[in-house]
Amino acid sequence: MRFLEDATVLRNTEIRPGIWSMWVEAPLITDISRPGQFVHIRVDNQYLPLLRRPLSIGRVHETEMELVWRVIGKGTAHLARLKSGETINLLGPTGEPFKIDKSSEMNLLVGGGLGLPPMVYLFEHLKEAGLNAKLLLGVKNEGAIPLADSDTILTETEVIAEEGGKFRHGLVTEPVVEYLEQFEKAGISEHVSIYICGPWGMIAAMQKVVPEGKYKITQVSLEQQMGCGVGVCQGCAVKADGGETPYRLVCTDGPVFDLFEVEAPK
Amino acid sequence: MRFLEDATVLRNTEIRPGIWSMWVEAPLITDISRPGQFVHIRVDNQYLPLLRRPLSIGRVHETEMELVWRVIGKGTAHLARLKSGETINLLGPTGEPFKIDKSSEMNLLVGGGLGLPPMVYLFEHLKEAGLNAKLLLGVKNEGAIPLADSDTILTETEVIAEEGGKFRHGLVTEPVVEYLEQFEKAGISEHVSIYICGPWGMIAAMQKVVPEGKYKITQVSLEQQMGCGVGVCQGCAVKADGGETPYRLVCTDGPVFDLFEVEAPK
Amino acid sequence: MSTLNVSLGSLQLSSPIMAASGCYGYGLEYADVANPSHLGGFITKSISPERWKGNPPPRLAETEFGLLNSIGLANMGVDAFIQDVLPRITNFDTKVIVSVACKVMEEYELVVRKLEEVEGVDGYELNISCPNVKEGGMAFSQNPKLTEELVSRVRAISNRWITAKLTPNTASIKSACQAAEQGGANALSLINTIVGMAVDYKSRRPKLATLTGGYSGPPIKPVALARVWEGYNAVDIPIVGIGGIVSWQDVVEFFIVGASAVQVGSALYTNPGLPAELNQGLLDYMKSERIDSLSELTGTLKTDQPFQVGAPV
Amino acid sequence: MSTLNVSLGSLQLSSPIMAASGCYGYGLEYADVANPSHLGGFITKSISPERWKGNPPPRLAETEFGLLNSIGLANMGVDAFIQDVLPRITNFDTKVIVSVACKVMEEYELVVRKLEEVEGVDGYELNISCPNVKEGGMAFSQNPKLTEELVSRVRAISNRWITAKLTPNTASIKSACQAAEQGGANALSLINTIVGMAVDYKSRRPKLATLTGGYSGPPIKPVALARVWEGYNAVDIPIVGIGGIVSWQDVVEFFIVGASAVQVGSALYTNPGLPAELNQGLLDYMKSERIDSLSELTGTLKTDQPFQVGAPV
Ligand SMILES: Cc1cc2nc3c(=O)[nH]c(=O)nc-3n(C[C@H](O)[C@H](O)[C@H](O)COP(=O)(O)OP(=O)(O)OC[C@H]3O[C@@H](n4cnc5c(N)ncnc54)[C@H](O)[C@@H]3O)c2cc1C
Ligand SMILES: Cc1cc2nc3c(=O)[nH]c(=O)nc-3n(C[C@H](O)[C@H](O)[C@H](O)COP(=O)(O)OP(=O)(O)OC[C@H]3O[C@@H](n4cnc5c(N)ncnc54)[C@H](O)[C@@H]3O)c2cc1C
Ligand SMILES: Cc1cc2nc3c(=O)[nH]c(=O)nc-3n(C[C@H](O)[C@H](O)[C@H](O)COP(=O)(O)O)c2cc1C
Ligand SMILES: Cc1cc2nc3c(=O)[nH]c(=O)nc-3n(C[C@H](O)[C@H](O)[C@H](O)COP(=O)(O)O)c2cc1C
Ligand code: FES
Ligand code: FES
Repeated sequence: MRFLEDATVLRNTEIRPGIWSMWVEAPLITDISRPGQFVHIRVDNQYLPLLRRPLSIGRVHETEMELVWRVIGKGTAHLARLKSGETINLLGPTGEPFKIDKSSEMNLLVGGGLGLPPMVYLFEHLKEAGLNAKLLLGVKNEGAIPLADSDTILTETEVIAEEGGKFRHGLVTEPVVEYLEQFEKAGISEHVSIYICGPWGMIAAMQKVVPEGKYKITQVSLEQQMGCGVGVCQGCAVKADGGETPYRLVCTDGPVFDLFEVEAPK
Repeated sequence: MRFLEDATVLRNTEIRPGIWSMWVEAPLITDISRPGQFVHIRVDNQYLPLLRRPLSIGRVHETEMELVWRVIGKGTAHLARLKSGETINLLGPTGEPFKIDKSSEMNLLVGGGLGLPPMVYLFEHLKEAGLNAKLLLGVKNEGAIPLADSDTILTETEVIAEEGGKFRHGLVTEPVVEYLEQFEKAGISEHVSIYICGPWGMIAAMQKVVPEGKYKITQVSLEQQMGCGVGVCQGCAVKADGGETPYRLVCTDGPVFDLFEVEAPK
Repeated sequence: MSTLNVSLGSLQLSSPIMAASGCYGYGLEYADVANPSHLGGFITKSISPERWKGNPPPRLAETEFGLLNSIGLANMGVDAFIQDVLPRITNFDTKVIVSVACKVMEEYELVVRKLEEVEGVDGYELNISCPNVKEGGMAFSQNPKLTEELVSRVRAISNRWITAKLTPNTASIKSACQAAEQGGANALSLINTIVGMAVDYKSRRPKLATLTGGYSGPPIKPVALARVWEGYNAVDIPIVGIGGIVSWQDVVEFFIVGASAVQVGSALYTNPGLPAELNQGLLDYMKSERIDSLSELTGTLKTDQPFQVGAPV
Repeated sequence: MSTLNVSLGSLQLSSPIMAASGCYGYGLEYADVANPSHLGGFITKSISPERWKGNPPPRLAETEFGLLNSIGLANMGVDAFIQDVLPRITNFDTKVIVSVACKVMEEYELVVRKLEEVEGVDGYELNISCPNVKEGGMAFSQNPKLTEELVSRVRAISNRWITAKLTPNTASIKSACQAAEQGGANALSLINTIVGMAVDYKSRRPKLATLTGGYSGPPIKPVALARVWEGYNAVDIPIVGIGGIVSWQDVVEFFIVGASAVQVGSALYTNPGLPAELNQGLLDYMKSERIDSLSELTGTLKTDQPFQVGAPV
């Protein structure tokens, strides 16, 4: 079930240089959306740019939904110009959500840069369901954190910054390895679920540090250039096992895949 | 001699529904411009629309120039969005100006709709030179007069409106015929110059009511889709006698042609 | 009373707007967000004898104003289509035209034979713009002889409505149009995508894994209009115009140069509600112009010029 | 030290940016608003044996994103060019390439013979994308045999630099490229305009008197890139890329797919200062990427894929 919904912009703020957070009112989509899904956004009514742009659904509060993005090109720049009260057409919720297992004793959520928003949605969702979760975020530096300083969730996020600063210095895989060791010691590894969203470099690193088959769920959310967003154009294929061909579609088979199914592009 | 000049918008006003008057500061171009010439305007820096748009030079006061246009499509709509202080790139002055003969005892200027602006420029120019001139304007109705109500020149303009209203009812050729009769009676016909700028319908009507060869100057200003504006692309051809082929270029041979050289498109 | 009904020879449509192959999937995907009944018909994703995996990613690249794709005809194959899809779309209030794309002629026959055995198919679009492996990757429709042979072989096994979809990547489309007509096509679909390419200047990588792909969207409309006009002047069968359509004005333009119906493609990704908008726009236009049937518009270009080959630069 | 110098075989340019034929007139028209020395060279408006009057108006139609033209090669003819123009442009600090367009082969020879007798011409661009009257309006370059014959006949009477300008309106440009190389061309100019058309839906009139015309501007860039890549893989002579260039990034893209220089066309009408902007942009880019000479970029597309014929839709 999907909707084409004209969402109303509630507020649109530049939370870090070049990073925007927009809350929209979208009752139809928020009503049925789940963490890991995305919306496919018509950024312009003149077909300029021609295509919609996919953004992960960030936090959802009742009928309101947050979208967080970095300005990259034409489409995301258009979005940054939207003002409160304007409407924007969303196609969604699209894609398969993260699998959630209520029996997981621990959920380890690992976001990289702009991969954080769906992790935040998942984190809040798990917390509401009374489940344990840790939220790790790897970024280059403070300016790349896709959360506002005033965001309460920032205090619950373990930020690891490549350039250090006031955060732990290094790569996000380092605390991941530490946590996995802890879980191992506590003998709960097979009751742990791991969720990842970030750039390919991070995904590849996670494929190395996370032993295959040991955890309950190991899922990763992927990005690919999209056309339709609903499985029509066959455009968003990625190399991934588990389908009837070597390729699977990010928009309908994904964006969430098993960490060990996917293969980084050359 | 032509310039590529970044002109500064001084004011930009909608003087009638859909008709705009913009004053720009363009010292280089105004310094050498003459009535009948035009500027070729870069309306957008993104090549959207791709081409420049030609507009006649309206009034010129020292370093300031007026452009008056009706919003037709993308290009003219872009121009209407310009705000004071913004700059706009002009290529000009382009085209051949009206021939002026100081010995003319009377100059009859006939504008049709948005053909008026160059006539106003010519009118002011002739007046400054101490020459006699009459300014006739044919329009559909009051809303189509390309002058503001507050424009002093409006009081000097004989407006003929197809739909009447508070103006003389009819077509602009009617007072033209009356004037030509007066000039005939006064025996000054051969010392009269006639200038025309308006739609093809009006030009064709003028070709019928004005006897060929009787007047000192009979000139008309034409429009044609333009590319370069400077004789490079050969795109703005119209059927007109007097050149080495049946075609002449509006941007460099014109926009001003002899009334009897030109042929209306089929 | 103005009506949107049009006829393409033996095929009657309740709207001149069809969905182009590859841009409406198998008909199910958009059904929850846009009612298929706004479409006169839709052309399925091109279907082949078996499941085709398609080209390696990336398969899409947006350009300044349009889209490049190198999907490689990824599709589920005719058997899965017949079993899993067809039963779920036959109740749709729109015509179902199955696009068929194969590598050799025998495969076209095979696919059509299988489809002949089932109900719910209103016609075929032979995608003969795709590379023909026997001819070193040249499209079938780049060779008039192959075009005629292919169409007539399919004609021999089906009485259903058949349209041939031709590539614009040729010097002149006239002979391919005439060959398809000769072979027994009921209509022509013009045009498929134009060969194009995009590179990322920073990484120096091609934006499509296959390097070149098919160019579609609003920037190809002028090319499509020229090809439809060329086709209209070459044959007597109706022409379905395709290429860059985003507005009802575009539709009217295609009719004026000779189309009897149109297909919307890439724009559907952005606006699945486009067919409904186009229908409304066309109806309003027809009323204001006192046009009863859109067929009155077909080929009404006001000119006494014949079609010219080549750009008279 | 980065330099903008490039060489196209025997022709040395101080900048890779040239002005395309038909978009810079005879070199004089833009000289007062933009210094010609920013150009490595310019190609004159195509010149024919006599003055040609060109096609009836309207000859230009702007489309949504590009331009259609049907100028019909209106030009002053070779004699007027030699007498009135050439003496006034020989002092320009840029190369002068004379574009030659004729209806039959003998005329190409005639025009080139006349130009061989005068100084100040740095080379020829044979516009063989224009309709060949003997062949019913097909472009010379749509026929490889004619292409080779034409180029070699001109080669026989001139030692000057020669480039052949080919039409993209063909299934594959490869054989025409190879034919021109075989005939003795020093370089290839790719591409000329694409056949296109526009109509006014209100009046139902064509926007060009000749109905179809040549499509140019930013929307044709993807098509041009594909053709340059195709040409680059087919021949060993340098390729001059043309089509839709408006930015230095576009220039870099053309180099990556195989160009050794480029021409800017329609964009000059809008921005006569473009060559200077492109030079500056390229120099900045070369510095930041530590590129000494643009020739290091030519054909550096990162791929192991061969060129594919046709759109792998
Ligand atoms: C399922 C999914 C969820 C996403 N969620 C987010 C998010 O929450 N926050 C965020 O900042 N970004 C997200 N992205 C990436 C985002 O879609 C791109 O950054 C955006 O499309 C860039 O568009 P543009 O016009 O600004 O850039 P341009 O460079 O102008 O884009 C050109 C083309 O490339 C495509 N493109 C560019 N980058 C990407 C990319 N990384 N993934 C897919 N297509 C791309 C664009 O859609 C467009 O068609 C997501 C992508 C996917 C597939
Ligand atoms: C020498 C000259 C002087 C002009 N002076 C004036 C003036 O003072 N005031 C005024 O209102 N208009 C004037 N025009 C007409 C004006 O240039 C057009 O109205 C304008 O270009 C329309 O552009 P658009 O983008 O708004 O319309 P669109 O419909 O989007 O234009 C599409 C294309 O058609 C061209 N075009 C459309 N109408 C005309 C036209 N009448 N003449 C030439 N090209 C056209 C545009 O330049 C563009 O390339 C003049 C035209 C010429 C040639
Ligand atoms: C992603 C994509 C996939 C396509 N797949 C097919 C296909 O399978 N078969 C086919 O005949 N045409 C296919 N096409 C071409 C379209 O049907 C249409 O001819 C083309 O896109 C031009 O129309 P447009 O400009 O409206 O998109 C595809 C186009 C796109 C963009
Ligand atoms: C108005 C116009 C006239 C042209 N005249 C010629 C010509 O005489 N000879 C020629 O070889 N190409 C001619 N061209 C084609 C250009 O040289 C160039 O190949 C084409 O415009 C593509 O480049 P662009 O997209 O940068 O404009 C002309 C193009 C335009 C727009
Ligand atoms: S985006 Fe079209 S199939 Fe995924
Ligand atoms: S506009 Fe280019 S020649 Fe007149």
